[in-house]
Amino acid sequence: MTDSKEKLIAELVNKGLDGDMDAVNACEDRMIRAKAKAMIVKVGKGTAERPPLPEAVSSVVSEVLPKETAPVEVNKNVNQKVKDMVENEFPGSTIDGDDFIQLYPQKWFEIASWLRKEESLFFDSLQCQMGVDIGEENLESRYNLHSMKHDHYVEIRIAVSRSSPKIPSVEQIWRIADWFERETYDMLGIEFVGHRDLRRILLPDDWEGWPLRKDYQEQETYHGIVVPKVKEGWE
Amino acid sequence: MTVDFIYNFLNDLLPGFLGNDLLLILAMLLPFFALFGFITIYGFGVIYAELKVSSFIQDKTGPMGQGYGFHAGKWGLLQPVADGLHLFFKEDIIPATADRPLFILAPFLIFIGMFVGIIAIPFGEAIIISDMNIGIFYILGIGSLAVIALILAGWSSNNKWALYGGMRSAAQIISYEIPAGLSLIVVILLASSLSMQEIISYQSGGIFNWIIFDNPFMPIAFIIFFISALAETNRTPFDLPESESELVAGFVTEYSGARYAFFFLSEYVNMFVISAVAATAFLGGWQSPFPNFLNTPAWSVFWMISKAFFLVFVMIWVRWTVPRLRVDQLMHLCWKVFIPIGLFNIFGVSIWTVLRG
Amino acid sequence: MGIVRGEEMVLNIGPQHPATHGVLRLQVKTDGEVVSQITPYMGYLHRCFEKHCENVTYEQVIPFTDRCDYLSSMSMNFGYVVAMEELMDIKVNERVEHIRVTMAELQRIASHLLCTGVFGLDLGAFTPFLWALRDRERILDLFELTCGARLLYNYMWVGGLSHDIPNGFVESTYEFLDYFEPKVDELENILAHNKILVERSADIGVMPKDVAISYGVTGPNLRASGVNWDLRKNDPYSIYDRFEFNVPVGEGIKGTVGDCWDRFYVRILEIRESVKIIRQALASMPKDGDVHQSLPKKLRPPKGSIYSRTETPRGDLGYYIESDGSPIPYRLKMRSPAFTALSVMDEIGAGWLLSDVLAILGSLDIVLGEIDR
Amino acid sequence: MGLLTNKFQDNVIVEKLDKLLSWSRSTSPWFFQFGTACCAIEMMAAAASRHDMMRIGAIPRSSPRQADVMIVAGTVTMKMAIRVKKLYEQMADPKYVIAMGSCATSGGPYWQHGYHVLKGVDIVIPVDVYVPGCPPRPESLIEGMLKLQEQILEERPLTRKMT
Repeated sequence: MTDSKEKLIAELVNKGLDGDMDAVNACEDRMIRAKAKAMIVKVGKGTAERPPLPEAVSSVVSEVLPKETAPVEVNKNVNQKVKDMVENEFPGSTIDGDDFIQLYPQKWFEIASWLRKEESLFFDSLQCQMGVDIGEENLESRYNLHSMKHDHYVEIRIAVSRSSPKIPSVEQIWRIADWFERETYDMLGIEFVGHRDLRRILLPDDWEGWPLRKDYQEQETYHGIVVPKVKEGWE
Repeated sequence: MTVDFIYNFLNDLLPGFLGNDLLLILAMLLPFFALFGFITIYGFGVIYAELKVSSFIQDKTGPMGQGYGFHAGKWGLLQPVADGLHLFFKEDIIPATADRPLFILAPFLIFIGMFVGIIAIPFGEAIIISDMNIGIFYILGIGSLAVIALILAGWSSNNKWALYGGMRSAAQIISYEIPAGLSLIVVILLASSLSMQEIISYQSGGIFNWIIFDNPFMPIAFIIFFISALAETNRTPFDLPESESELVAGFVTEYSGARYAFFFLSEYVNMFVISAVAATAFLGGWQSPFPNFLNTPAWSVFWMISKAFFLVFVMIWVRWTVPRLRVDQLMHLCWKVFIPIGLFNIFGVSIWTVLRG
Repeated sequence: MGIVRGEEMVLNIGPQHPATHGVLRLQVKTDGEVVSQITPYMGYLHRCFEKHCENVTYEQVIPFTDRCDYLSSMSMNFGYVVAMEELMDIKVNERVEHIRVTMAELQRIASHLLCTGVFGLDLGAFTPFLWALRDRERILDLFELTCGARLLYNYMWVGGLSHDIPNGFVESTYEFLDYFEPKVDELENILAHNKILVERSADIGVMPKDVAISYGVTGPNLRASGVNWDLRKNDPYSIYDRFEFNVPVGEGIKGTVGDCWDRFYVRILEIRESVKIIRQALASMPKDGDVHQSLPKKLRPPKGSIYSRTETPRGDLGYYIESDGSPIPYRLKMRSPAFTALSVMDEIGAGWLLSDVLAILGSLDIVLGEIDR
Repeated sequence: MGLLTNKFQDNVIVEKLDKLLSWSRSTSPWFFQFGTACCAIEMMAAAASRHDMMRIGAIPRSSPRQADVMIVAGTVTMKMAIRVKKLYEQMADPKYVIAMGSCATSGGPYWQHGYHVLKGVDIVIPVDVYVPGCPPRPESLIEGMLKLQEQILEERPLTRKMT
């Protein structure tokens, strides 16, 4: 709480010094207003340094001071629009697709952090991450992103080859991706580069094979226990 | 005292029939068997009561003796018998990694601790096995033996849950000895004796002479004592050492069969001992609530047992009603609430006694 | 001198433990009673739901969804049929919608009852748990009246229902609601305002807003953190937009917003809101309408994919269905709310005492069938 | 107990003692609170107010050491199978197992494609009573419990077995 207050004060002081005293006066909280004004006076006198502008606008600050950023579109499915924006920001990273965004895996981490931070998109919630065996020697990882603030969602697809399935991990951007990626690794064997704790999550550590690949063969025994049902005698 | 009485009685009855030493042993064994019988019957009764009371609180019927074959009798009255019997004939597991001697010692130690506590409890004017002049002190001291047994059980099981249970019980029981002791000191101040019988005779003459109604400080002392008693017997809301949803079964996690039965029974015996002390110290002991009414020796046993059973019932009632405290809240309650109030109580009662003369 | 630290002990809570709500293993590092790190291990109930979906037809998936979250089977069915109907562009008639909403809300009450009861059990209060189960039995009676099953219903089908509601169901439901409403107050009195329970759960395991969103926590857990987010309001499916109800949000009455007590209390408030919805749905239910009216002969959705979310008692349940035009799903992914709720365990649970960790776990209301699938 | 098991010639006293022992065992089958999946909810319901398994003497215990009956309530997976076996081994003799639900009896709905599901708990531990159903109703579980009681009552724990 105090942290966000300090950030707010720093922001107000900067605005005030730049001549925008209305923003300071418009502040609801008397304490913050008083502190900000006092600091402006101090900076003016030279007894205090100008506070550094808070860098990453955290969600807490953006609530207190709503910026004039309208959501991208009224339509909840903003795939086409977002795709153009991604292509603008990171040229050559998208592939043509219908109603989803198909990306090359190389720049996924940068794109993901941009999607998370960009004010007009603000995808703060990773709804679902899954892997699919799409055949043709390819595996695909799909991300359903959702913005709690603007209430819109997109779907992102990243295809990788079956022989070396490597995709940058986004678990540091959305914390839930940690477990989602572990599950996809567990089920399809897609390796997420940069994941800090990539282990099997559901199956035991010594399990063989990737069950959700279409060519999966059950193992015969696990620690001496027969895995497939022996059908003799009861069918 | 009672042993002497029995000895003299037997000596008069069978003069010179047995040798003096043999007679003495017989005189000692008789109360022992009586006590043992009492504990067994009490154990069956109170376990049945626990099952039934909890069931009625929870909107069900509890053991009804329904089942296959010769079932547990009408209303499931034989249920505790079956429970006990089947426990005694179960396999006795001593884990390979356990500390064997201590593991075996713990259940007996706790049972002995409870068992010898009863001998100082008066059931009537002459019905007491040993009327020591430091009776109340003796019971408190013997009761603390339980702590050692619980720590032994927790440690020797070589199980993390058991260890947690043992450590928690050590911290808890030792702490709650203090408020319990402080509230008994108030009683001793009034009765100016440590003997159980003298404390009871101080309260003779009806319900208004009971110590709990003696002065305004006494109800507080009683409440503190009772809550500390709950903690000392490991009952909810202080059942941290064997909290089922946290520590699986606490210090008894590794115990099976007869050893477990000893722990199980000793908890209930402990409840009875503590309730009997509370009844003696605050509720007039074996005295009838009305002066000169039903005050014969037989009735005095009835009054004592019914008073103690009422408190045991309240303990069961509380157990099935409230959630459990956390370990730091438990300590907070003891050291920061009960002990200051207890000390204040002693101060208050001392002044009261002085003023009253 | 600094603080003297003891050696850390690794403690495995589970897979068999009375407080893990099934077969979960929490590996905790403890220093005395203080827990410094929690690592959940699951998969002890991994029943290969997604593999099964790739091997059975679309209709046959429904019983498997039942078994995922066995405490709210109706809601799981509901989510699946909503997704399928969106994919296949099926409209069901009014009566079906009303029955579905009624069932889903009854199921929400049953699930929340069990959750609040088990939360009390985790804190050592045994009796409220049995009282909650007693009332839950009456809801199960209603379900049994309708479809013959107590726990796993297979009741909602794509394009309709397996059976119409029987005669007397509406009256029985009204009767149940009249019986039940005072019982909620009773449950609230014995649990929510109990001094010991408040001490044990207020200010414990606080989950701030941004943590909750980043971990994808949804449902009552998210609402307890002060985020007004309920798919029934924010992205209405079925006919939820027609009903009047509030979305209870954690207010930190006894402590901080987003603590265990809030998570627990939001559920009690939601029970009351569900009662409201059921009353409205029963009142406005059309008398006629065949529940099999728009049931397709064969389920063969067009090629394509859909991600659809519904609000179950535990939060946003997402189904991602990838269809290749055959009667068997190509890939079906369930995004389970309890999975995300459990992932936050280390973040909010570390640093508390051992007893608190189990209280926090209880307040998250997880179902292992749905986490492991 | 292990010392006395099946060590005695058949005579009147031994028979009476046998009856007493098997009566006490069948009358108080303490069951192990151990639910793995859906059936655990029905097991809870069976122990709760309406069905109340305590009527026939079944009391839940949470430590395997003190339990007599293990109710395997629900699907057992490969990962869990090893633990189930270990838990069974931790129980004290005499011990009994009830396989509750189709998953525990045969793998249930998961028998065909469930690569991670144990196809019947009897592969790892011996089962005394199978209770069918998916999930079995609480009444079925109680019926299974009564069947187990019947079975226990016929036992002769002390008498020497004819070979």
